[in-house]
Amino acid sequence: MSEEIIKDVVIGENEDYIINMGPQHPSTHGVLRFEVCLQGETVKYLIPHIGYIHRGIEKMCEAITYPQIIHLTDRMDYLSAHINNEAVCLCVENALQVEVPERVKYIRTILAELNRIASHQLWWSAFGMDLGALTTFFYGLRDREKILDIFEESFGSRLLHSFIMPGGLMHDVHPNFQKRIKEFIAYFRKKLPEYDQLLTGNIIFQNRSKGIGLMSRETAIAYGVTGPSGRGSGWSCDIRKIAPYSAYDKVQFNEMLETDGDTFARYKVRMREMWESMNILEQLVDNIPEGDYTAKMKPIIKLPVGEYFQRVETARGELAVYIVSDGNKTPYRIKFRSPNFSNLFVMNTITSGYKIADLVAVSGSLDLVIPDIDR
Amino acid sequence: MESQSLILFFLVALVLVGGAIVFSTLVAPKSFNLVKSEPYECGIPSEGPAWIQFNVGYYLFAIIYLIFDVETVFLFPWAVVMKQIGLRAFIEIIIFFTVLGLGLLYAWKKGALKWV
Amino acid sequence: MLNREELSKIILELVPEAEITEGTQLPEAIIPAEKLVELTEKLKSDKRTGFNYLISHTAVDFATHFMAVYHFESTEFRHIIVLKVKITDRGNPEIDSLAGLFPTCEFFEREVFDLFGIKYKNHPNLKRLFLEDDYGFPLRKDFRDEVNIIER
Amino acid sequence: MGVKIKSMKNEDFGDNEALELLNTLGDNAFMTTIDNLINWGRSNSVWPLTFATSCCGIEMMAAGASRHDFARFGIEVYRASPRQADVIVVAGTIVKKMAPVLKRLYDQMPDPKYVIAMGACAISGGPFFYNTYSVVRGVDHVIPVDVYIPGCPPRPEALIYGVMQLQRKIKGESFVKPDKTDKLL
Repeated sequence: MSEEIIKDVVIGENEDYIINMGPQHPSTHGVLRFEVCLQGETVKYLIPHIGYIHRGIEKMCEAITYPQIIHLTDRMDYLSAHINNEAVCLCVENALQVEVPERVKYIRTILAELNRIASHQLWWSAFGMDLGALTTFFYGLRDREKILDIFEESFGSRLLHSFIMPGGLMHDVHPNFQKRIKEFIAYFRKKLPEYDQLLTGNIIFQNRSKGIGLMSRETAIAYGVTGPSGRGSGWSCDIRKIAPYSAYDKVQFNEMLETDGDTFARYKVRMREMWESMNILEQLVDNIPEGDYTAKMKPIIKLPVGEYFQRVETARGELAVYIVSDGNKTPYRIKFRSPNFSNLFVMNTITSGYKIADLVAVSGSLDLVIPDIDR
Repeated sequence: MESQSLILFFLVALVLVGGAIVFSTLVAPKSFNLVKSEPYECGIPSEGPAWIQFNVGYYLFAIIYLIFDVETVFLFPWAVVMKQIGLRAFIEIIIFFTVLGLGLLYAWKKGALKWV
Repeated sequence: MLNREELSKIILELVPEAEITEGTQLPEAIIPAEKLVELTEKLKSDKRTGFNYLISHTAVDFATHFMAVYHFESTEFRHIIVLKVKITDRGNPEIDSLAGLFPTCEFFEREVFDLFGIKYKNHPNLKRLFLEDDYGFPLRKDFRDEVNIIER
Repeated sequence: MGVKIKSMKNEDFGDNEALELLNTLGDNAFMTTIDNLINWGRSNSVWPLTFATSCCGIEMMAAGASRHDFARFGIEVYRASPRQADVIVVAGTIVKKMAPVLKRLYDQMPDPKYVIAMGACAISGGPFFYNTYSVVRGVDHVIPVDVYIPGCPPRPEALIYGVMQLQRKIKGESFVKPDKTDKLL
């Protein structure tokens, strides 16, 4: 009789020991639950559970008009709020064949790049904190506040702006918008090398991120891991290069690619992307053409019957908006191909076999934003 | 004379620590609910027993650490009296260290220090 | 980079009964359900097309039938194609799973199963992603839930 | 003798009825010096739980970072486990699947515990009020809330003001005679 009792109390060699890195966990950056099966400290397999922040945005969008959708899309991936709004607006404008003034294209591209830098700054602060370096949190967010000041001055809000409207912008930017950006670039060019001294050169950080979470180019393509995470494995998937939209065709910039596909490669891609975004900003900020800030749009926007597809490069990857319209003012069906949804599910293949501490480093390097996964 | 200061030292420690604990149990509000006593696992009720057969490597690490911890404890009394005894104590400790050093080398060669 | 006509010609060559729709942004083809896996396999392995990246898979509920929509892109030639499959059986919608060819499709399909109720044959583990099991399928047009949904 | 927080006198605070009632009860002579000592200690070291579901979490991080530093008000550190946290700042939308988890976290926190509902989503479902099937419209359906902070997302200063209001509420509580000001729910 005693064997049975002992048997089901002690987990034997073959049974699995499953722990929960559950919804409320500092390293999951939101409400994402990893069911991790462990053998000692090495991860045997990992099952991500999502749905803890599924608000049904696609169902909501079927009942509201296009300008109203903008207020929902920037609450999906709130760290690239402008780029999400720009995706929906471009899709609507292409459907209506509306030609947006040059000024709007320049300002949209500038806002997208500023948003990318702000998102990478926050990723860098959180990634340092994941690996135990608390100072990165204060350095990164201190510089991010400079960008939020620019946003606040022009749009009144720091994080979610709903500023880019179908047809153009909600209103014109603040007069000293360009001056603030030039000040920021001058300031941040001095501060970014500090980031490298603080974390990139640190031997502990390098040992904890080199050779961990290896993802080959084929796995990246098979799992659809786009953005800096995909480019860390050598897959050139930058939509700004493949299908340039807004003012990206008027700007010279090169795509950051790394080939060895581990956590450190993804880290380097994002660090160099911050430098590249500043180059783009410098090329744009001086020659924003004059003109009005929006095209002539009817008050009620009705897309002609049909299907429309628009791809955009957010800070985390490729966001594609697929609108099926049946002619009235609300979309019949709208689907957001969110970058984090595909980036998340590669976790199992690239973390099994590594230690549980590396799991935290890999999930930090994939830079996941959970409401973008669940929508 | 020394023993009084030692007793005083323990008394003060007892009062401070005991006082804090007693005071907080007296004053703090208490609420009991079903879930409070269950283990906290990120908000999800944990399933499956936690008694697992750990890898033996962890046990070895702990034991080796214990040996060298005790070794440093022996150093303290030696350091106090080393001045009076002079050279003989020094040779004494060298022998002590070499014996333990050999033990460490043996453990290292056998791979007990390789992290699982 | 093949243009629209060449892509349509290749698809018609592989699946004669495919139906090419004109006048859309991207080259499109509506193909019968049983030819889906075979066509995607050929498109992926064919040197001329090389569609090895599945951008996204979703479904649309046109009141009478479902339409499963696949967007493919080739990472070499950068051309995009949209494959659509009509599912007329609303009672028990069923379609082949592409999880074997494209691992990312396994999770797109679980999401479509969760929100539309379309089942996938030989899918590795077809479970709901977001909602609990006894809940309805919210993205269907005939979905009503007076308790939770407050209409505007 | 107003309840002063960080040189902001009692009158500067926008009062509402609950705190008005608290002031009348909290102010009179019966507040023993022990209560004042306890509440001085507790109100100046309120430790929040790292619990952020969506966009408000980013503003909470910004409040904790170097510019709007939370630590000036005693919110020194975000505790990862509810066992060591005093307050849950519910920053973001609570969905039906997340509600039992939140309830469990709240139950596993040691007493005395508080809840700040940060942002429109936590107060009433916010932008996700109409046409959603899975959002809990307001976190007070799940756990009792002490301070509501409107905004979508509220600015870090608004969050700090909300925490100051919570500190005033903590200062008014009495432990030696607990029946006098039980939870003002």
